[in-house]
Amino acid sequence: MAAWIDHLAVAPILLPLAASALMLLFDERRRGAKLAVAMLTTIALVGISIVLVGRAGSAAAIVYAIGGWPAPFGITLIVDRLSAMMLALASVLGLASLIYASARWDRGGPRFHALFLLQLMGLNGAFLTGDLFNLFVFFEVLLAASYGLLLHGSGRARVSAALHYVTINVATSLLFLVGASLIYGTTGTLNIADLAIRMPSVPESDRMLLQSGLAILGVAFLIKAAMWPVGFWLPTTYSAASPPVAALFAILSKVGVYAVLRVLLLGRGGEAADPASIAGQWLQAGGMATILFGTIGVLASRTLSRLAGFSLIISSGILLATIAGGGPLAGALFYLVSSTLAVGALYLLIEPIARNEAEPNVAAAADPVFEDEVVHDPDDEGDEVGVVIPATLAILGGGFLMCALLLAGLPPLSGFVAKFAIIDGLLDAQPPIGWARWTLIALIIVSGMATIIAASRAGIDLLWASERAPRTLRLAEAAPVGLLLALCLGLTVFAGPAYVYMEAAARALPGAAGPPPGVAR
Amino acid sequence: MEIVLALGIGVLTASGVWLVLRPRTFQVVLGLSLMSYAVNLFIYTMGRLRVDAPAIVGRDAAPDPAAYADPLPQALVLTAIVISFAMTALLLVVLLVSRGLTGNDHVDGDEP
Amino acid sequence: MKRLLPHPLLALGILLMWLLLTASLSPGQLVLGAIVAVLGSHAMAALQPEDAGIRSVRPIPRLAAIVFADIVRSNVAVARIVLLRDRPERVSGFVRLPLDMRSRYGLTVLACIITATPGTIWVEFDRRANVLVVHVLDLVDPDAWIRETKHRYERPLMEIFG
Amino acid sequence: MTTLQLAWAITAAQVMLGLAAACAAYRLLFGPRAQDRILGLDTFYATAMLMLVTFGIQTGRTLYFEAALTIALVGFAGTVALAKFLMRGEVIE
Amino acid sequence: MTGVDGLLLSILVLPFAGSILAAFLPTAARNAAALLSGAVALAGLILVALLYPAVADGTAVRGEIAWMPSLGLSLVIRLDGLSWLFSTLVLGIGALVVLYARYYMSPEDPVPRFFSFLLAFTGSMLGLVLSGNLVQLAFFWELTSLFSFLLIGYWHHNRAARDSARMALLTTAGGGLCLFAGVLLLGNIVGSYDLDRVLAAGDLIRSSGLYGPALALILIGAFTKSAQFPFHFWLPKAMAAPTPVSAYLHSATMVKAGIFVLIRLWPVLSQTDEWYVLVSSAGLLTLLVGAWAAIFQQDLKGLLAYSTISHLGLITLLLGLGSPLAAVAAIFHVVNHATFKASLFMAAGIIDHETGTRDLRRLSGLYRFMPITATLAMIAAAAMAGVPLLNGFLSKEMFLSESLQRHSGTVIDQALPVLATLASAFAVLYSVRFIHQTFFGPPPTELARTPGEAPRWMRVPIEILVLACLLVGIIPAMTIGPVLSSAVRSVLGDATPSYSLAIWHGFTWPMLMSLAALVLGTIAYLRFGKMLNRTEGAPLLRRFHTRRIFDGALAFTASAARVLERRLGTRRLQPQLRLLLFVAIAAGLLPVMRHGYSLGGMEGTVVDPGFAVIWAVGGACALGAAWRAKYHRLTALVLMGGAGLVSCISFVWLSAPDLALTQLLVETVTTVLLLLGLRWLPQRSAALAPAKGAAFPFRRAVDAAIAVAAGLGLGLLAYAALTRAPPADAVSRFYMERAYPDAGGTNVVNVILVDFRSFDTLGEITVLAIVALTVFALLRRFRPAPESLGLPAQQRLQNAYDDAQSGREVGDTLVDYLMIPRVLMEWLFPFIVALALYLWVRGHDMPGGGFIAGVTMATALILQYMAAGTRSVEARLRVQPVRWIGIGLLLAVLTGAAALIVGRPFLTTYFSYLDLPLFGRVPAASALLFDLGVFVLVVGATALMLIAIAHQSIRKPLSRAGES
Amino acid sequence: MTQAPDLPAWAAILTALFILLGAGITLIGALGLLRLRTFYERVHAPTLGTTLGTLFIVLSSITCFSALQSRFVAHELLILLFVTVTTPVSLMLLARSALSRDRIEGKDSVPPVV
Ligand code: NA
Ligand code: NA
Repeated sequence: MAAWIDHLAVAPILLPLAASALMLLFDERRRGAKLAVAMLTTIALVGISIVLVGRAGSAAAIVYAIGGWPAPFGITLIVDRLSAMMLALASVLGLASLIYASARWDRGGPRFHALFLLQLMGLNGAFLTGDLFNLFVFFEVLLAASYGLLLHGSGRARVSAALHYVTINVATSLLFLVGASLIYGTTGTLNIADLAIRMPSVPESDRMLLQSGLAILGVAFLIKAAMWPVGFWLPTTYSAASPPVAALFAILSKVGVYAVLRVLLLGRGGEAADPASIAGQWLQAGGMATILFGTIGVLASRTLSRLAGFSLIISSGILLATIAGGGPLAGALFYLVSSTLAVGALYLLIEPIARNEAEPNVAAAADPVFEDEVVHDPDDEGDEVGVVIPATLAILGGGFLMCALLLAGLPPLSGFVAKFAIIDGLLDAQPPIGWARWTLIALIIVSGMATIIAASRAGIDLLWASERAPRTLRLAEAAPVGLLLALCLGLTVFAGPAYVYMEAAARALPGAAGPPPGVAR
Repeated sequence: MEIVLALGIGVLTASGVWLVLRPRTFQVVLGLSLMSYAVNLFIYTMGRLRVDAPAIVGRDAAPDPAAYADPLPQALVLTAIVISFAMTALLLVVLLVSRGLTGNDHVDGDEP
Repeated sequence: MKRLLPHPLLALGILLMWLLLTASLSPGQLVLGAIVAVLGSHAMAALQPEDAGIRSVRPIPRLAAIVFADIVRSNVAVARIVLLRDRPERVSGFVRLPLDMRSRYGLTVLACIITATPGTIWVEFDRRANVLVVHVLDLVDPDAWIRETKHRYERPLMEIFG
Repeated sequence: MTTLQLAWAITAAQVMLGLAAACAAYRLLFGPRAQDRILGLDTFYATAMLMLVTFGIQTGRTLYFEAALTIALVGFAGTVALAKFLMRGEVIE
Repeated sequence: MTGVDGLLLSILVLPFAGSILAAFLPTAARNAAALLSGAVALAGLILVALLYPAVADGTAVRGEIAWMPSLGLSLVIRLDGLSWLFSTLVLGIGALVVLYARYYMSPEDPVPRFFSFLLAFTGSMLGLVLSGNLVQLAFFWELTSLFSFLLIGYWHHNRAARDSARMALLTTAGGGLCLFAGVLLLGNIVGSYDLDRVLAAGDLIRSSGLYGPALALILIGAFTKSAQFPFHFWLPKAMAAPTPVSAYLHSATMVKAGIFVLIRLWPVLSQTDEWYVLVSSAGLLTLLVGAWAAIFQQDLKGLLAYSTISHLGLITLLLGLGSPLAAVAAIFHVVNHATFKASLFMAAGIIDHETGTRDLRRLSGLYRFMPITATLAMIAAAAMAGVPLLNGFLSKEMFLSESLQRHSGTVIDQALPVLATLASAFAVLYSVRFIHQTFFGPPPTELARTPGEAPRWMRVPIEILVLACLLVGIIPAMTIGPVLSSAVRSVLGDATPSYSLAIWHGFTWPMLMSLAALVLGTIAYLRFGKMLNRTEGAPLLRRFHTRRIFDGALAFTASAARVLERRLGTRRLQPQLRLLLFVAIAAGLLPVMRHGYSLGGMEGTVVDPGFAVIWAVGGACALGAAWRAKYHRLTALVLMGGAGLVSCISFVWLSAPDLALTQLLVETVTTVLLLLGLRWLPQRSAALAPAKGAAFPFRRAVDAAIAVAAGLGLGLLAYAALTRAPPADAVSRFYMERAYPDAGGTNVVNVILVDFRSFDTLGEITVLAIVALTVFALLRRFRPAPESLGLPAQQRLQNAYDDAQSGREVGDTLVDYLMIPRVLMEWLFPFIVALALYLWVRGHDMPGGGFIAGVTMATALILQYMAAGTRSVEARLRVQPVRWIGIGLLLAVLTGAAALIVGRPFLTTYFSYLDLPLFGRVPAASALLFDLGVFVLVVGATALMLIAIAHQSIRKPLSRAGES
Repeated sequence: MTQAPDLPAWAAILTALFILLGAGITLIGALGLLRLRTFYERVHAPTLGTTLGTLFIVLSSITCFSALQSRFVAHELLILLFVTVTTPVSLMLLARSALSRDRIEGKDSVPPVV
């Protein structure tokens, strides 16, 4: 049916799944081999996603019909510019986190590598799928894996955070189901591209149900995107997670935004007149409230990890408000990539900078649950493995500074370019520019200022005023931060081509022009 | 039948929501389970009600779709049941561990 | 043979179940059923159950007939108690039934019989004293009841299981 | 003619089973003690199983048989667990 | 890229390259770092010099590299007279500062880092002045803030350095954000960010409605950077930086960036009332406030800092006046101030270096110890005071002359001559004080060491700068003349006025004002000099403790933010869930309100009384569970089981046997699971409940309202859907038509699960696997609550009884209890296994399938565990659930992937009828294999979860394990 | 929904008879749950349904499907078999648990330990 490159569309899901399944056949004594498998898989994912980005940038989208069943009946995977870009983002972030974890965190509990790969699988699936219910399934996959990874290492903070996180997400999943089934009940399809076609022809009498479904579905997405007032879970959850996990989580909140882009904007395409725009106004207001709340939170943060969490909230808010307000989608995408990389790098830096005292050992039971596990804790290990690198403080300081600049939107890294692209786009509207846009621009700038205030306080306290010497930094901990920051630098230097790519990606989104790819009718 | 089912969904939902808003972890688990019952039925209703029309097709002639219960919502419910079972299990274990670590069964880990 | 098919009777039972389930006697289902039966008997073997040690099968039909009759009778009796105005003099209560039988399988069948029969239920058993406590819904004469039970059920069971 | 009468008989049977389920539900709801509720639930299960068989008869389909058989074979697991919990405070020791 | 492009680019690239290189030098490589930096600065200077001919006539040269062309953003390096002048200052003074710093910095400091920052700062400054694009200008602007932050905080072990670095950063970077916004507005007005196009669009800009906001934002940026009142406070604090940094940042570079932007945009922004009022009043205030405050400083560098503020105010004032001549004077004064102020800072650094103090009250009579430095400082200070024959005099004369012109007819015009003279007198006063207190008078006492001349090469930079002051002051036309002219032409273009740089214009009013200032200043020093030593802070300004205000503002921000965060957010779960549900209900309701709630016209099915009765029970169970869940968990659990069974029966009623079967099995397993969990949840009792607050009834009412609303909402939505005809062309038609012919199954639901939408199933079993692994991992480190550590009460009592009774052993009660059930449950095991296999095999055609089979199988296992206990079962059965999960997952994936081998999409099923001997015609579907994977995985995952919890009962807690 | 399969008269009559008998017995048993006074009395009630009640309904089903498919269909017997085995298990365990609880609470209506 298709060229080999088309089959590559399913690889980002298949590869980590198969690798993790394979790992389950071997017990925890094979940790080294598992790390190798995980590393190779993740590197392969980076490679594949780069190939897919290249393919998506140069040709029409791949519409991969799983099981050979044609859309809209079967489930399709769609590799267009946007999904390929998200794949690349996820895999790069994954690679960085995994390298970091290999320094010591992967020994914080059993089955880390399998969970890690399954997390990537869930993310990739959510980005690729062209089917609404399949999106739900992959949401669940990535959530389930995120529960596992959040709890990795156990301890009171993580468990308490996980209790909230799981509860909220289980409730959210129910909303997703209600919304998706209402949409099926009124349109008779689950294929997202098909929905775009069918929505306009839904009879007036069924509009109420359809819109209600879309709205409830939207709430589910917005909870995942941590919009105010349904996003309070994010900072607490992410700051409880172990650093490599939190870094990977940086992209999790973006999945909600991604879903808004893919699905919720369909409503705009379908209902050209007022309703979507009223929903859009709510979304925009919510987005701006989110920025404001994130800004307040950033200023209120006492720890770096909460600061990072609220930075994610700010970025969600900026993305939502921009998207909803008809702002520049390409700028939003550029910002999405940049802020995700930045927060990811920041989460990786937090632990070496603000090293907490070793957590109390929570291993309370002496016997293994099953024979196939090895009972040992990361704290028991001989600590000094891996290459220790000099000039720790300078590296940490430099890294932190760059993260702060990225988040505040200051030069020279991509955060500046991203905010420029967004504000420029917001100003680009037909005059007169409405008050909402002015407010948004002001909020973007104010949030940047708040980030400088908070980050400078935290950075100075931890890096300049700290009496104690920082923990020895291992190459495996520094390298991934370097990788992520280098990407941000690259994004600045090659902002032109990157932006052109994202503009093309944005043009292909629903509501932009014509039906999206993925339906053969 | 429709009104009965709708009422049933409503009562299950209301009970579930009430429990989900309670402060004790076990209440929340039960609440989410009740809510998921309601949602499963709700998904099912999106295929509309069919009495005596299971989705088993004959082998010989092409089936008349109107004669069968819509199979798709049923398949979705099956997936949803499995996932909600998994999540119930997870939430239960998390609450057990939380109970052990925090010393109480309040959802926030401490009495307000 | 024992290695290949650890519990032949059980395997036969499973094969029978398979054939009933598939409602088919086609060769294909026979083969499939046989495979399942072998798998099932191996699953049982893994649990290492005590050997049933059946000594004689002759009393079985008679016992079955007695049990069936008792069940039907008890059904009627209990139905009367439920439906009709309850006699005030009816007493229900616990009966201690000292047993002679030691076979676990015999006891198991006895438990099933007593409990499946409406009006009596196996409540407690002391392995060391070999005493059984039964709750009887309509207890007229405990001693007579004990005698009857031992005679009607325990003896044939001891013949079967030893 | 007989079909109609059979239909009425089946419906009557279902109504009776429904009432039986309601009786079980009474114990399930009002106890008064945990063992009563568990007994109610167990009876509820058994009644539901019988109701499934009547559905099979009513529709002439064998579809409902598996569900009934499954209740017959594994439906008691819940009751066993509940009873054991009452007795021992622990389901698996 | 042309040759000029290359030259321009290398001017910009060199310092950054040097910075990176310096960063990698070893800590001790002081000379290497200094040499590198000096070389970079000199090379840059040469490059700039080479380009002078190209810009001498006031035109600009541009080099352009595409950056984000689709947003009209290019990297434009644009060199004209003004930027040439600034580049020369940046690089020239930069080179001198490098030389000075080589001797100033202590070998103990990590000097390469210092030079690295310095070079990066130089590069940023160059990028700023060479920007041919407004966004690029903002870009480098923020970079200067950033590197100045690093330079000021260089001695970060010192608290003052840290705090002032942060203050400088927040002020200037915040201003930078405003500037950024301002230039974006400007670009929006013009339609381009390109400087040439912006500069050509003056009329358009001034007439735009956005002019006001743009101007305000840009001015905030410029004023913060150039320390204009009231944003001046950060500059004196920044004196905590190493002196070379002060000499560089506060003479030629950092603070001049704001001035640069004002000059750069002068042609398009000035000539309006807003500009005049805002800029000139800010400049005037700053001029006076800075000079006044400088008089009262006791710290050498503090005096210089306030003097800098004052001079920056002077320049700003000149620019604000809006006349071309004033602009010329401003540009001229930029150069002059840079030279004399840099040299004065360096001199102050030498004094500090040699005496160990910068306190004017402790310094005295240093002339005799360091005559050369003293002489140099005196000349530079004279330039600062505006003494004739020095460069400062010339530009100040121009200023005074401008102050006499009419500009707007406002009060500023009237007062300006007097105020200008007054400010000049202040300048004379603090300059005299600076020189006299330091170099004259008796020899200093109580100094740590005996001061002496600084090293030869440390003085060279000062000598060069002082020489420049003299040369410009004496022969301006031959030295600064052409350069100034090209700079002025590049800004004013055709509006360039005629001006003369002669040192003597006769006895004019400005001359007289200058003289008056000199006399007044000197007299004032003689009269009040002693008194000044006794003051702390400047009168009138004393109450403005800028640091305290700034810190207070920050602290207030933080604490206000914390209060707001608590008010607008929460960390507790219940409010979060309340909000979540509220938002969801509102979202679902809004469309209904807009479109109106309506029922469809489809005829409903007749209500079956049995169904209604069943649901009455189900509803009662649900409500009962909600009612009892707090203190009667077991009851609630049983009631929930009832509700579950009702929904299960409903599925049967409504023709969904697969659902019923699945729901039933899951129900059973869930009950066991929750019971397993209940073991670890100690009993709750109403008697022990904590006291409830006053808000308790209100919260309950709110919760009840939300619950009712949610129930009503979902019920009404369901009812609305049920009364409507289904969509005509729903995709499910395809499934029913194709299930048998194309996928070989008659149970359409199962065919969807294992074929049409098998991808969902793959995801679903992955979820199950993940959750099982997570549960397992979590329970590995499970620590039960203290109350649950021991045996449950029932077991304790039963054990005690067994123990007390002769002839019984502990555990007999359990053995007796389970003896009979155990036999039955064991013998049921193979039958349940057979049933499971049957359900799996037939799933494709009839209700059943891998999941149902798997749960059935798992239930069989659990029954064994309940009957025989964990240890006993595991002694006989090798249970390896994790491996089962892996095998199942792999099986499902590989079945799906097999299609790839033949080039078909993932999960394409293979299906055909095979004619086998004995079997006859049988369907062979790869879906069956996929379903086997599901089966195996579900068994593994379900067992893993249940057994992992069950295992907790037999695990020894660490405390007990340690004791034994 | 009042519907039924199209059966020959003899089968229809038998089916109807069996099903009514089975359901009736089951209902009586369930009524016992309401009417009997103590738990130990009530625990006897469900066995009506699980013995004769099930038997008759299974017979009804066998008759019906045998007539429908014109051959002897007996898989329903499995239901009867398994119900006969599993019901005692749950009832025995439940009764013993109740006994244990009552003893712990010191109820004098239950026999003391052996
Ligand atoms: Na009985
Ligand atoms: Na004893």
